[in-house]
Amino acid sequence: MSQAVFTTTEPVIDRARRAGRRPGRRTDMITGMEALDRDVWRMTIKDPFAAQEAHPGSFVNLYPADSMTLLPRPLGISRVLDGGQIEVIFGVVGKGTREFSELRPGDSVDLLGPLGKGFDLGGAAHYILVGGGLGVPPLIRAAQAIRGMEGAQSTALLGYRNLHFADRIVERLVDDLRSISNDHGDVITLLDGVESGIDPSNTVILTCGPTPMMEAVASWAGKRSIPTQCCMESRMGCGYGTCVACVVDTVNGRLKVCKDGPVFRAQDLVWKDGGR
Amino acid sequence: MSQAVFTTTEPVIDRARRAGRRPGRRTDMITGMEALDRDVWRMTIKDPFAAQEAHPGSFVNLYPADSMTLLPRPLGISRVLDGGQIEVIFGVVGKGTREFSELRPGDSVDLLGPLGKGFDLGGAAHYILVGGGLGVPPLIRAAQAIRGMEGAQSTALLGYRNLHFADRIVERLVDDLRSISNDHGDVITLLDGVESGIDPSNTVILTCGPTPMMEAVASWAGKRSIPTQCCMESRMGCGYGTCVACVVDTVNGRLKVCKDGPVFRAQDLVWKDGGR
Amino acid sequence: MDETMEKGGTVMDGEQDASTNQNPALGMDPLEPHSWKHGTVVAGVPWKNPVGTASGTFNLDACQDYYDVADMGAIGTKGVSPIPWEGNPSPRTAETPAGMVNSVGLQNPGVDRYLVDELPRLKSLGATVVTNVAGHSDDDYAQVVERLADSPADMLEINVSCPNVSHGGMSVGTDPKALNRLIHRLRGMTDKPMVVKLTPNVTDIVAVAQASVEGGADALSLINTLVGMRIDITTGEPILAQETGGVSGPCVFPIALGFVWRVRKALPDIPIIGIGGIDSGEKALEFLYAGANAVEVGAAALLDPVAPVRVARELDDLLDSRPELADLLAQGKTWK
Amino acid sequence: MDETMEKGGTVMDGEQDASTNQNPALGMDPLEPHSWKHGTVVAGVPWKNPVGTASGTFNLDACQDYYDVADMGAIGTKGVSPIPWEGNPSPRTAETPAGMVNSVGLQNPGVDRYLVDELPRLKSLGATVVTNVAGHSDDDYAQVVERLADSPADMLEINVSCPNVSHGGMSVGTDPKALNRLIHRLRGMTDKPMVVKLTPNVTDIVAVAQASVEGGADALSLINTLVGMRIDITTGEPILAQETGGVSGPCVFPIALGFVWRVRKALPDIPIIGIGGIDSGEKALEFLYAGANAVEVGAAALLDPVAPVRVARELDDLLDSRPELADLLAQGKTWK
Ligand SMILES: Cc1cc2nc3c(=O)[nH]c(=O)nc-3n(C[C@H](O)[C@H](O)[C@H](O)COP(=O)(O)OP(=O)(O)OC[C@H]3O[C@@H](n4cnc5c(N)ncnc54)[C@H](O)[C@@H]3O)c2cc1C
Ligand SMILES: Cc1cc2nc3c(=O)[nH]c(=O)nc-3n(C[C@H](O)[C@H](O)[C@H](O)COP(=O)(O)OP(=O)(O)OC[C@H]3O[C@@H](n4cnc5c(N)ncnc54)[C@H](O)[C@@H]3O)c2cc1C
Ligand SMILES: Cc1cc2nc3c(=O)[nH]c(=O)nc-3n(C[C@H](O)[C@H](O)[C@H](O)COP(=O)(O)O)c2cc1C
Ligand SMILES: Cc1cc2nc3c(=O)[nH]c(=O)nc-3n(C[C@H](O)[C@H](O)[C@H](O)COP(=O)(O)O)c2cc1C
Ligand code: FES
Ligand code: FES
Repeated sequence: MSQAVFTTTEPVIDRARRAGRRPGRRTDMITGMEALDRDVWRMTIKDPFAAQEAHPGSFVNLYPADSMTLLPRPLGISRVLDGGQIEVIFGVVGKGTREFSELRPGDSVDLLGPLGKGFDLGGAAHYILVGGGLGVPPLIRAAQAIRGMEGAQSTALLGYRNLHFADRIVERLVDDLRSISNDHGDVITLLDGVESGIDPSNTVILTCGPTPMMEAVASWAGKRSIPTQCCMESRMGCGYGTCVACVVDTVNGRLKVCKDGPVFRAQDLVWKDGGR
Repeated sequence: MSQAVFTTTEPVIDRARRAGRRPGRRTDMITGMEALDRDVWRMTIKDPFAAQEAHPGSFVNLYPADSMTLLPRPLGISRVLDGGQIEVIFGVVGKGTREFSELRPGDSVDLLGPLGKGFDLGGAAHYILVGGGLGVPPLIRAAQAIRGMEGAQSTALLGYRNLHFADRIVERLVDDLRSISNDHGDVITLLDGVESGIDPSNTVILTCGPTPMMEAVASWAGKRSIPTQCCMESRMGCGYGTCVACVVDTVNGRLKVCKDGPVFRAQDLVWKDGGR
Repeated sequence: MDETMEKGGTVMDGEQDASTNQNPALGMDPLEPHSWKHGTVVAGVPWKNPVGTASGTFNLDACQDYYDVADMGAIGTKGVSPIPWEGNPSPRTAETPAGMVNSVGLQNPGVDRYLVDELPRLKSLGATVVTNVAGHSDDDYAQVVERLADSPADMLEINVSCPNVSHGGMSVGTDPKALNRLIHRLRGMTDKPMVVKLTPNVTDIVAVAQASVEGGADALSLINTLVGMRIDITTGEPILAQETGGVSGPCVFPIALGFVWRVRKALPDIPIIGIGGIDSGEKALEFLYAGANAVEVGAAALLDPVAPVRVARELDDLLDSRPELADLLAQGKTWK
Repeated sequence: MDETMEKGGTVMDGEQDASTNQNPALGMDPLEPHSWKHGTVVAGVPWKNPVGTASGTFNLDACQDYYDVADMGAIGTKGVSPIPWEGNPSPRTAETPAGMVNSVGLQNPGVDRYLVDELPRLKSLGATVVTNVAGHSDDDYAQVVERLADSPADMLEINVSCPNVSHGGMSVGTDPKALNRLIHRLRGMTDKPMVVKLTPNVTDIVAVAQASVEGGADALSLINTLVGMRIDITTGEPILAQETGGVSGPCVFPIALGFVWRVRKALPDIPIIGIGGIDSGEKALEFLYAGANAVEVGAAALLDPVAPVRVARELDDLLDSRPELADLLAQGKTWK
């Protein structure tokens, strides 16, 4: 189970489409690897299907090669690049991400996706992207999409532990970028800083980061009646909706992060239990 | 557990020796790979310790990299080569050997050894090496050793299923080589063919191959009072004597193939139960 | 000496164990149309191949994106309870060496929704359906079976083995007397073939198997998950909110196989569905040689959506060279 | 928000799980002399570190080639019986996903040889010795314990959990009443700290744990192996001559951890040695957080002779940053 049956991307994608299906797990080629920070990596992968189908907020499952670690590692798609490539940005937190960090261009990695229901980008509005640390990647894809929307405006407010590893990528995609490190404050500091320039009736907040951060953002936005969408995280068994392992508590019951989400409207979330 | 803690050969060997110990499992470099037949491979590995300590009949444990397959794959050392290298010759029979067959020079493989108590090469005599298929490799190392013994003579009698994959290597190491394929006969046919030239009082048979073959050889030799040593095979848990998984039945009780053997005197073996 | 001339024992079949598949030229394509060559019969119900999906690892909306559900021998669906259950809090899963542990706790929308949303769709897609029945009490099970008695479900699977619910679930499945009573009661309520799904968390599997059969079970399925857990060493706390959960995946394979083997030895005639760690046609085949009539694929489907179809295809090809076994299965019989 | 600013959860310790060790610069060298920083106490017996060798996976002649046995917290030795036992026929082992199954069947030269050949040598090398006691009957156990009562063994471990012997072994370990009677009898025969080694092949581990403690056990060790098997698909026959055997290795880790957790919850004070699938300091640490006083390394030692010392070193370093846990262990207490 450590490697998919299919070792080239195109055939499985083609065959799946011919059969009227989505392609299952497949083995893709890594086209780029770059360290953005100590233990934060940017990886690009050739997968035309994922590149074509990725919405802002979509993620892919990557699978470690070793059989001791079989479960999927969900990673947000941070950008879609030319030539059928997707980009992910990940931190090394455990065995799987450590293994990924040791891969190099030309190596292969197993992938499933794109997965999940992404951000709902209704139309022209002022989008405020509020990200924390490794929650930034899905917001980059959102920035990429918003940039192509006529009349839309974007502000990115990013909080980091140390190095501002994503700023270089984000700054080219948004109208305004402000970022902050832990020792200087957090994203609420940044929100307070831009509040005066915001028209709540025309603003949408998209946020992704640690659950307590998103809860604070949702509470800040709630008080100001700014609609907010949260990109949630949960331990997953499958990532494609079959096992019900990844639920968050919502006002509509326990919903799957991987298929009903990962993006949920802030007002639908019940923070207490989902926050673990 | 799929990869050893030590990834270079020399340091672990040095450190072990400094501590007065044998080196444990280590990661070695593959220096050569060659297909000898469909699904029979010759691999050379750099491991100065194994090269120095290998006796005729010694084997090494090789370990597949994937964690689904943790157990050692015992393989006889077929030759010791210059530059601290050992050679193994193996057939692809399952997952582990398939994985090994896909390795290439420059790749690494985990190894423990050399292991086992080898052939007892007393001195000048006429050694008849009777091998069957993938039982030939340990006999090659024996031929290598006998070749350096003054006054010793060697005859190799090899039975193969199809291609005579080891002849090219063996012919340079023995005085006489005869080999046969299944459809023309077996090693007993070959033994009958050389019988007239044998002086039982000065002859030693060394045999390695499928158990039924070795039993037939032992019986042939027993009738002629020719001392015979058999290199046995058994499923192993550890390969270094700690688990008692690998026993054969002998007149002295159940003994470990990996540490008391793999070579046993034919007259000590109890064939019925050991033959499975 | 012909057959044994080459040292080395077991020679591999052309098929690969998926767990270390290194062979890009496998040729097997789960997305191409395929005519099944080797069927099986479980308690009188024909399966077009001996491979089903294991309960709780198949969700129609999720899986139909990836393969045709009519391609499976059977579709085992998630446990359904009399009313909707919300299951356990998150986190509900953690990784284990070559496996996983889950504490989903039978979250499901209830039997009524199942009868409207899922079952008719599955039947219209051509699936053979094994409906998994969950409960906190005998009455719960009875209510669900009653609702399913006239449904188009092909078989009912009574889940008395879930380690993730506090009442019912595993506690019934570990007590032969209680189990016998429950199955006997359910037996009176339906003519549908009834499979009892057993837990491995018992001292004496044969006793619970026998109690089920004597209670009126038409078949047995085993194993459900083994109790287990993981701890986060940065906090010292269990990873699962529920602390312990059920272990499944390749790691449980030899254990599951041993359970099927022991039940088959004790009960030569009862149909058995073998479950646990199956991720390849080869592993499925081991279960058939252990005496199963069919198998189900669970955790492997979580790691690759098409795994159940792939296993079925691989097995179909492996059975080509094993006509004695294939013939027995086709007749509803088992190996030895 | 400081602590949670970075997404991604658990941050790894410097240590690596051996199972996917990719870090050549690990730095830990099991062959270099080392002063142990964190000891433990099990039933009054001090161990210089919390890691021992698991019974049946340590053989002095084999292991002393590779490491200094005095480096281990304790050396658990192979089960000894009143007279020599020849064990089961070959094959005795088969591979399983991330594990193995064995049917050695307690082959051993008997307690008399053990007292002459192995124990004195181990003691003279400076090892803390846990002597594993095997039997086919209560009388067998009693005979061995009697012979060991005046020996230099530091602890006795009563193996009532071997699945590979037909009488005694696991059958005693699954029956709380019989177990209680046996332990009570043995208790009267020796003052040595007595550990009872439990089998996971039971419905209710707490019942057998409690029976042992009430019988007079000073400590519990768990788990022994889980019943399992493999089948050769080229023949349709079990690989093991004995058909079934005992599964161990990384695959059983979450299951073993769950057993220790449940016993610790039920019995807050009994010393526990956690065993099952430990192949790294991290996995050892999970057992300590689950409530074990110490752990033992089994199958991992088969795959690398120095694994037990490596695990001990890794754990010793991991405990540096966990003084609360280390202090409890040093006092003979456990987490929570
Ligand atoms: C929808 C989604 C999108 C994500 N996007 C990103 C991203 O763009 N960049 C990034 O760096 N991280 C992202 N994460 C978190 C990322 O999935 C984990 O950091 C990663 O799985 C850890 O794997 P590991 O093997 O290194 O850790 P281990 O601790 O060894 O993993 C063990 C198991 O726990 C799971 N796990 C551990 N931590 C987490 C976590 N925080 N969330 C979910 N599962 C976890 C793993 O998937 C695996 O199954 C995302 C998570 C989700 C759910
Ligand atoms: C002392 C000794 C020396 C050997 N020397 C050679 C040699 O020089 N060349 C060679 O080709 N083969 C040799 N063998 C056999 C070789 O070890 C097996 O072919 C190999 O282990 C099969 O591994 P696999 O992963 O391909 O098969 P799998 O069937 O996937 O292996 C599964 C498990 O069974 C074990 N196993 C399977 N077949 C055998 C077997 N025949 N003997 C022992 N264990 C087995 C494996 O080691 C592994 O633990 C030797 C065996 C022994 C005991
Ligand atoms: C996420 C998950 C959910 C499950 N839910 C159910 C269930 O609802 N009913 C049931 O009988 N078994 C359930 N099981 C058990 C599986 O059907 C199967 O018996 C077990 O996982 C062993 O098979 P595997 O190793 O192939 O996963 C579930 C297993 C998993 C992994
Ligand atoms: C080859 C082998 C032999 C064993 N022999 C014994 C034994 O003699 N006595 C005993 O109590 N346990 C014995 N065990 C069980 C181990 O001590 C241990 O409880 C079990 O293997 C689980 O630990 P592990 O996963 O680390 O191997 C044996 C295990 C193996 C693998
Ligand atoms: S992870 Fe399986 S349903 Fe979401
Ligand atoms: S294989 Fe372990 S003692 Fe021989």
